[in-house]
Amino acid sequence: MYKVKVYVTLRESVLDPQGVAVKSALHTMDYKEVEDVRIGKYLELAVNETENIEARIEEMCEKLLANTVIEDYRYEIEEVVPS
Amino acid sequence: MYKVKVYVTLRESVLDPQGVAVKSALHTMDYKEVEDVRIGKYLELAVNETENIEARIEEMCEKLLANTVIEDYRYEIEEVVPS
Amino acid sequence: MKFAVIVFPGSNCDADMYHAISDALGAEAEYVWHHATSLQGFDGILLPGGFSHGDYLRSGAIARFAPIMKAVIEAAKEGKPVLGVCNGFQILLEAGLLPGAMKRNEGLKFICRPAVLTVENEKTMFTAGYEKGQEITIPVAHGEGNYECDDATFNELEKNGQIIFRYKDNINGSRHQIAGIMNEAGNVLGMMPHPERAVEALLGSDDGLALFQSIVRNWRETHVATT
Amino acid sequence: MSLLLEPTAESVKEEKLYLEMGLTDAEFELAESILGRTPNYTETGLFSVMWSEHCSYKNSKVLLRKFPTEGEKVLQGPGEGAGIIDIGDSQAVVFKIESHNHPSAIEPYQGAATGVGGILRDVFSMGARPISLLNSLRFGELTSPKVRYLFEEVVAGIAGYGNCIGVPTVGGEVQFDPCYEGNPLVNAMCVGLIDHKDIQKGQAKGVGNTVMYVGASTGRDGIHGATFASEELSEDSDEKRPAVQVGDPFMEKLLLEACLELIQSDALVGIQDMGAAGLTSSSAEMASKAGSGIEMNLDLIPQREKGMTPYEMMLSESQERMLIVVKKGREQEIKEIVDRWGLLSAEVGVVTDDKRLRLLHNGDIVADVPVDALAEEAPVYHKPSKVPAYYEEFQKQEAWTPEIDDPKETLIQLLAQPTIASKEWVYDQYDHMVQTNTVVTPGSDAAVVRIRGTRKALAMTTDCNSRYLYLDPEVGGQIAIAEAARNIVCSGATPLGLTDGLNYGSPDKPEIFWQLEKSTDGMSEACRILETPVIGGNVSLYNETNGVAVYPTPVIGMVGLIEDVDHITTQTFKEAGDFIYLIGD
Ligand SMILES: Nc1ncnc2c1ncn2[C@@H]1O[C@H](COP(=O)(O)OP(=O)(O)O)[C@@H](O)[C@H]1O
Repeated sequence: MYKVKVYVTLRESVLDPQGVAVKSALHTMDYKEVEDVRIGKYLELAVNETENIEARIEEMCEKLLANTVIEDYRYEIEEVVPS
Repeated sequence: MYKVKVYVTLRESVLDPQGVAVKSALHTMDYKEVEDVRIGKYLELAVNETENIEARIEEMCEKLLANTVIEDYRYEIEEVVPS
Repeated sequence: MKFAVIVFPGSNCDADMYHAISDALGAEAEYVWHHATSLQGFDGILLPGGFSHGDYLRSGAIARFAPIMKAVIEAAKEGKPVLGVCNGFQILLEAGLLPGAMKRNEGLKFICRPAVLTVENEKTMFTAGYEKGQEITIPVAHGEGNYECDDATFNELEKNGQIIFRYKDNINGSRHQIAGIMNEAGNVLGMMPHPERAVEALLGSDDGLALFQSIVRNWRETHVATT
Repeated sequence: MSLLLEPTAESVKEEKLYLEMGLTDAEFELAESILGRTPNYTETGLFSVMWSEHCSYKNSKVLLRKFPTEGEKVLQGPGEGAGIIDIGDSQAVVFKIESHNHPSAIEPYQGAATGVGGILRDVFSMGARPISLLNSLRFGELTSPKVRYLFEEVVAGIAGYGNCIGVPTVGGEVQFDPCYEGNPLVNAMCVGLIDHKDIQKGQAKGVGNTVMYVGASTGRDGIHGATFASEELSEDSDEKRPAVQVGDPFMEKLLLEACLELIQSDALVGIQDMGAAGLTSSSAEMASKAGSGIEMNLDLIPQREKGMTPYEMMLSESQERMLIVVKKGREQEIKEIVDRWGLLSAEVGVVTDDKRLRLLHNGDIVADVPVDALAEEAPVYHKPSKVPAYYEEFQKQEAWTPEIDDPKETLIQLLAQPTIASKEWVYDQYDHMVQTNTVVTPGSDAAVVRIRGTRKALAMTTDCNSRYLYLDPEVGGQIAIAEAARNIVCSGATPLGLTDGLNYGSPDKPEIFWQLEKSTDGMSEACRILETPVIGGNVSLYNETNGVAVYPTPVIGMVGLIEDVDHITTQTFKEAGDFIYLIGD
């Protein structure tokens, strides 16, 4: 069993309206120290034993989990040792 | 300058309709090894030098970034050394 | 009786609410900007639908920090009727005036259509004009109307008669088909369906009018009683 | 992130860099002779976007001239952001259709969403409050997963934008056909309501007046979008990906409310949306229409990213921005209104009398070009036209009459066709009721939106059967207009006029140009006979994938007036026992 964490973020030059709104809300709430906010997705996948897990996760990200036109992704694969 | 990463996820007891949909899409695409998908938010904050950064981030999460009725959060604070 | 229609940046059913009150109901309504800090002189508070702050992050999450919200909470404490519709309901949840939270619709899509609701509790200042179990048609238009709460909260809601409306068909995955709930004191109502869209037969239904009429009738009665 | 080093004027010319930007050799020479020198990189960029088909209509102008555009009630024909027709009581209806095909092919959600955002700005920059949205969509067959993805995302994008801003999406149409497989069509239409006294013009009048920038800041998104829209899609279109913009409907809602407040101020002189070709088209067109010039200091443009070059700023298609001209000395009043809505504003330039667009950056003049050359005097082509072989083949064939043995079975088969089947899956996702004026919701022939405070209502529809147009563009063009008019009339309304979205393949191919010619002939004739003037529209050419064009698809958006809400009729059978009549041939 693996636990896979996938982080999907907007590409650098892509506008992030959500991030802008959250930053301005934090400023109104007096957290003026916040310079910038970018909002992305965080996915946790529980994956069964499989061959080529890395390649398969990569494929899933490319095909479905991220929209590579505007998003970047990265992932971490952890093996879960059954206790 | 700090880089703060905030992860917001639905509580375990709460059904995640989006996660269910993504899992079933992955199955249709023949990634049958995927047992479970949970979808959350991933926020990156750039934060200026401030006192009690930890306490302040905690507050931001409690008040705004997560809805603690159905969501959990965790965060990592990294110091960014200007190069 | 004079209503305040609170306008947040991104509210878009504010005018609909205003017209429902002033044209269909024939009562007085005034817009109140989110920057205002007082609701003095208003007898009823309406939080309209829309996408306050774009619904970015979570619907209602940012709006609940608007300066006017302190006054809304004050008014709720004083026992004034407070009605939150759709985004207004989401704001009331985020502000903690009502229990629970909203998730995305089970089908993950925005849904806009007339929905059949059943009136679960007719003994409230909002629903006195309906009968128990009455089926009414009120449009819904939302992407995040999937009501969620834990068991303890649900049992409380049920026990106290705080569940006011249920969907006849579970259109969005809400727990126990909940479409609208009230606070324990009975003066704060949040509902996803839009009663202000159902006040003219020309537009398909006027089943929502009784809700507003109930508020006014209750206000008149209590007002006369206390003066 | 920034372009490393901008090429010099010499290398633009020597290395023919202008070709990549979409200018031909002859067009580049023309630009040279206009300037009397070789244009630099930024100036070449200005010419290339302004002379793209999307902005200049250089290939379609000769055809558009055929459309009847005048009528007793027409207050504004083609030329401004949107056309305007009088509906009495000092009110008027404003509408326009716009395509966003290529962006939607690359990023369907954002492409469709920003298409909606753009058409909304066209309407509210005229001073009108948008009261409804419609759309017209074309995809390949739903059996393809890629098509299903495009379809779902386009619909979600339209819903995402329209629902958030609170303008009801009340109608539209969807057609599925293999010819749209690689090149879907996404056309959005907006209808607005205006008081005559509020009608705005996108003009930079009054030498010395201040040019102001309002709305979202400028980023590197969508650079060269207008040129991109004027090229055909190919395998490597994916590499042009940075051209995709992201929409912010929340910002647009604030911009909408701010603009409708601004137009009430007599300090405002002119206003125009920064749409395709952003700052370039808005500044050049506003000056050209007013017979003036504009000098702009690009250092003052609100920028989202660091180190942007003049070229990038001028060609950026960041969304939710407006350029306005304000009476000198009255800037503060305008700024206060904009501030109240939480939006950015900046004084970025002045109106001049020399009919030039002059741009400053870091103290240097980085572009200096006659505005008319950019806006009015783009080259106009009359492309060769040729009857396609397929058409001659079809004409030789004998008419085919289908034989139906089992009418019930045939009917069921027909109804199962995605193009014919119920579109509830689509319009369920659109908020079609917000603003509480929608009397006839999607599902009937035309949508009907009442005008609050009057007995009147407006009927509106989008229509086009492109298969007819492919078989016979002239007759098909007539049919498209007639269908739209029938839908309007069936709702109880009198047609007022229409807007058209012309979606075709590459006009460089004589057979495609022929389709354009013939279909616009047919449309023009039908418009004349039905007395429905064309008050605006949009042209989207180069809708091809790997050399294969879509069917000729001139989408008709028509609006009609209902004098009394009691006259509204709907499509459904009302009661058992009622008689059913068939009218016509
Ligand atoms: N893309 C769309 N957006 C909104 N409404 C749509 C869309 N497509 C179809 N509709 C609505 O569905 C109904 C049926 O559409 P259609 O099948 O094209 O019928 P018709 O041939 O009568 O135009 C119409 O009311 C139309 O407005």
